[in-house]
Amino acid sequence: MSPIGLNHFLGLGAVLFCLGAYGVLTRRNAIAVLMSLELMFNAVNLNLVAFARFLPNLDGVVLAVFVIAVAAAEAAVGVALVLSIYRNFRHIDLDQVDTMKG
Amino acid sequence: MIFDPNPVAFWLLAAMVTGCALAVIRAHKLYHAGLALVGTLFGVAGLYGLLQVWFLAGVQVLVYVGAIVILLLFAIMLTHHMMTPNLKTLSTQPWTAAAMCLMLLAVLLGGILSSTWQTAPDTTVYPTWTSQSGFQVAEAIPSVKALGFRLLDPFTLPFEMVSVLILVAMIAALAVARKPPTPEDPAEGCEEVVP
Amino acid sequence: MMRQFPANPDLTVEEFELNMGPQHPSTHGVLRLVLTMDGERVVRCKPVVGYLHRSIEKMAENRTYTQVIPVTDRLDYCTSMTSNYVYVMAVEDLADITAPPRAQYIRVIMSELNRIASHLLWYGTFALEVGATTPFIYGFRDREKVLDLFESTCGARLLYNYLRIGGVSRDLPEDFCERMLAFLDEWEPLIREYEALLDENPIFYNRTKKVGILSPEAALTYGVSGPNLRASGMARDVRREEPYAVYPDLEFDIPVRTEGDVFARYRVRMEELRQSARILRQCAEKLPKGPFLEPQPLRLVLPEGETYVHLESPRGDIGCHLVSKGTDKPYRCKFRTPSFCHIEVFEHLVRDCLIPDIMAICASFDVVLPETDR
Amino acid sequence: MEPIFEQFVRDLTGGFQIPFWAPMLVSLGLVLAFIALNAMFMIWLERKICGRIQRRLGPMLTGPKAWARFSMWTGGWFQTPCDSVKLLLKEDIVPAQVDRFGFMLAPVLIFMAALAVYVPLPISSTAHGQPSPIVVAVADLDIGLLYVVAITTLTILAILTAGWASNNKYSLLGGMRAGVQILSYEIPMLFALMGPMVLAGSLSLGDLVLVQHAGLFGVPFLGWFLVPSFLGAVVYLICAVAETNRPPFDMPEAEQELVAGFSTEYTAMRFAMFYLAEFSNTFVVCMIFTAVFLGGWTLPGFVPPGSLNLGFFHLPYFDLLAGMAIFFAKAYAVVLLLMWIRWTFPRLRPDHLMTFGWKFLLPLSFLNLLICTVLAAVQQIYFGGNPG
Amino acid sequence: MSPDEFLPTLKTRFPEVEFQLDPLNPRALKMSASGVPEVFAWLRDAPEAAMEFLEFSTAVDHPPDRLELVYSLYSYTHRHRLVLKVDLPRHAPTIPTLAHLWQNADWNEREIYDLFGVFFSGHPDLRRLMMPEDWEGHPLRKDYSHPNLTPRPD
Repeated sequence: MSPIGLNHFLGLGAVLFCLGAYGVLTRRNAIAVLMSLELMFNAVNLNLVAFARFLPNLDGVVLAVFVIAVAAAEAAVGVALVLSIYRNFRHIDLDQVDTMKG
Repeated sequence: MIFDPNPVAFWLLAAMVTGCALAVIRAHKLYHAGLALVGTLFGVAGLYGLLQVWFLAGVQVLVYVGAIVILLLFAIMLTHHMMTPNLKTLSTQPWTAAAMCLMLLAVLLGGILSSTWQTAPDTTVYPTWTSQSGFQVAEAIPSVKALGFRLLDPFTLPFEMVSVLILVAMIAALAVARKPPTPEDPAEGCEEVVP
Repeated sequence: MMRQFPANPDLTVEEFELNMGPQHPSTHGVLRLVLTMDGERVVRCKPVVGYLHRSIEKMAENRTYTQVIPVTDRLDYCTSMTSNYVYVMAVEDLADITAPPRAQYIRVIMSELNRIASHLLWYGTFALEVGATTPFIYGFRDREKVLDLFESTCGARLLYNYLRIGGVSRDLPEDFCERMLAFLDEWEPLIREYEALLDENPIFYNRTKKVGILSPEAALTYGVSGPNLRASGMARDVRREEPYAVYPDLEFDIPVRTEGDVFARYRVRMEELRQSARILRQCAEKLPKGPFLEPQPLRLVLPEGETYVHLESPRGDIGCHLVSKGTDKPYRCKFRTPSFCHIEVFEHLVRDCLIPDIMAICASFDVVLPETDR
Repeated sequence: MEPIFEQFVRDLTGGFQIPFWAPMLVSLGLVLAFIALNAMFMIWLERKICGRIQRRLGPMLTGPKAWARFSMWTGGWFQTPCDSVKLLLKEDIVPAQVDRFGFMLAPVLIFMAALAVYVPLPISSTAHGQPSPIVVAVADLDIGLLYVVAITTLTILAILTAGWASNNKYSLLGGMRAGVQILSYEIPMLFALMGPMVLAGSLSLGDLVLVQHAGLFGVPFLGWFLVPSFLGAVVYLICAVAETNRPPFDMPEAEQELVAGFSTEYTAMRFAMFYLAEFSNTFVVCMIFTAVFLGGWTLPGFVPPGSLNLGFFHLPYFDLLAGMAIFFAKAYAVVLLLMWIRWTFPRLRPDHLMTFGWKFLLPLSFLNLLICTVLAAVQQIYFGGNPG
Repeated sequence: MSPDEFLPTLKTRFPEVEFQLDPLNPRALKMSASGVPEVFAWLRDAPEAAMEFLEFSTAVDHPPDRLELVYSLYSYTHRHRLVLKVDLPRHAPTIPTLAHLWQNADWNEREIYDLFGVFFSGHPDLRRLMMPEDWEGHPLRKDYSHPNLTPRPD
């Protein structure tokens, strides 16, 4: 098998990112959308780490740590929003959450 | 080189990542999507491991699997009646979305393939096994210590900002998810029985 | 494949229904609680009983007065002696029979020993409900010794069928008092040990203090009696209110706590153990010689009339309403059982509690299901 | 593992070059065997200790009768093997309306987590034929402690999945209780472990032990992190009990409340996996406590010789064996402590548990981290470098 | 206070209700059904009665036409007991509930409804208590028969 280079990682990242984007676009359930978002975060992180290792520069890893921290914050607020939506609408179907009233 | 396990590992992990990611976006039961997400995250953690960034792999598992996914699973449990089958989670325009995503993928892959990178030699990235010297660790493993110094030296401000961000997110999550106070206060202890 | 259950329209977003029992490790037999939960918090609780209904009252109408005694054993298997006693007392009241003094003392000894056995059983299971395993073994170990005493007296360890109309079925064994006193000497210091396991433990303290508070007013309107009533600050005890048998000759205190919470109910029972030991020692001292049974005809015919007698069982105020039409069988035999009233209280007490509190509260009332369902 | 293993094989066979995958397979087999045997022994011990505390004998009948006559500690040796055989031979029931995928995945996940967590645990060291001491572990990872904590999260996932997939309200409640409990106690636990991390300046468990052996401020008796990081040790121990769902923190499977919590619907082999994982995890936290706070396989001021020569008998690898003996003695001392706690305490209430964790343990672990940081700074300034 | 002491008080207070002493039970008073629940409310609240404790309530079946309800009240304050007995027609026994006076009456009345078929008007939750919900008949009635119920041989 041929050795694995930077492009392999970047390609995998691209695929993962597009899968995530597809999920965000097609899923109607709020939690499923959040999950797809996490996929996109991971794709980005994968690229960052691959760059950090192949173009020897540790900053990519540091950035990835920051991304994970931000993802955690995003997930917390996202889940809180989902719960709040569920409490008010009794479902979490994003297509039907179209009023501006809480 | 007698046998190089690195490509095998990469392709296996890549298959795991994409397969699980597909399951995440197509699964009918949300909980299964959550479990598939765990698979993806472990796959990505494995890739970090392959790149010898073990610290990040650990953080990935700790934060993503241990906190974020658990949080999402909790949300699933709280918002769905147990075992609701055949969740309607797909929107009405999957083909448009698929076309858009494929186009995006084409653009990205095109960009990746057309670029040339000044990459370091593979021996600095992966561990190797050779017939002459057996197991060789990667030449430049980013140590936890180096990463720590990096966080504290040029990235001090972002580091602190992230901690503020997390604090704000925590408070915001609490404020949003809290139950609105009900008009009648829950009774404390014994309430008087009026016969 | 999978059935979708229609959602209960009465429930709000967060609520769901949980069926606790009739098969559940901690509902002591077959109590069923239909709980409406909001997460771990109980919104509503509906106790459902009747899974152990054996129609004891109907059976009693079909038997002669003597034949009913073994049936009363099955009223409350933890304290068969007192169930025997209350029925025998009702018959004696109606037939105007007085048991000889020795029988009276033996009956009191048996009731108090049975109170100890029952409270020890309660101590073990109650501790188990709050998650402590060791007290369970302690309680059961010492209960065995009481059961040994019963076995030497009447041959049975659980369902004694010992009391008879006009006395008891057989005299105490020769060395009974010595063995009983030896047991008391050995066992009384152990009460301290039971308390040490739970009282001084902050976890236990947190779980029982201010949990399941029953106010005296609520206790009365629900017909709560016995240690549970005394834990709510009312020093009511049938042995004091309407003394029966030889209780007027005996010295004992009525332990009372004012808090009315789970901890108070626990403390009252622990104190009652000591008081029972005190009563037993006095009985051993005063036990008169003489006949133990005033023999009655096998087919006893009671004059027409009706009566209600009650006494203090370990669980509370147990009573028997007996109606006779001048035949050899009871016309109606109604048992007023304490657990029947205590279970009804759950509905009121368990509201707004957490699941673990349900266990602590239910266990603290010491309900016995056969007594409830009869 | 690899260097010692290679060394060992070379010693035995006279220079045989082992393939690269051999150490992994061997360590996998060793860890599996260890988990099974150790859990069996621990279950037997638990029942004996429980019996002792409750003034009874515990299992006495299965096993050689002659031994049982001698004392309570020699009876009932075959009890747990018999129990395991029973569990394995029982009918494996998958209830009709469960989610099959999740139901089958959960025990595998929890067992995988229990297995994987052994990787960085160091049990001894040896200098046999090596220039400097080599730590005996499956792999003394650079991120040992982080790895251990990260793997623990798989346990939450498994329990949550078991609770959800069982399609039973008691299971679901048990699973959610477990999730909340482990998640909340992971935070003070991590902070409690950070004290020793700061003191040692490393995440590797092997390094932590070596640093403790060297001592703090040059005083070997101060070396065990139990001393400078006492608060951390207490917090860690409490959190560890909570993480392994042992009484008094066994709310997720509280029999009197939730029947058996997340494992209500499980039988036979799958139940055995939960059970085995629970005991394995208990021992793992004791091992971590030993390595992080009790100086691992070392004793202050004691360095075992590399080999023991008794004249008639030459024992190579003596330092390795002595280290292991010391390590397991310490770990079992902690196990006994946990058992003592288990059989004397009532169970906490979930809300008390949360309050205790967030309002008491977490500030305490912060304080511990502060103390350790100050001590580490003093060490750095006045004694130069990290201890060790 | 004993029943014969209660009798004049009750008679003057509730002239429209019939009271009489029970020859069979010295602690009991017989009264007509029209006095439920007012008499009970008075007995509970009046300071001289203060019957805060409903010990039990039950029924006795007297075929062919009479069904007797028995209420046993006790006062911890005065340490006296009063048993009140109410006769009902056996074919259609209906009586107002006491569940609003004593919580205890709730289940007692459900049990009587279950086993004797007495209908308590105004009861909050009148369901069978002991027997299964779909049970037919009222087992404690004297003429109740069931295939599994055989008379005990003498």
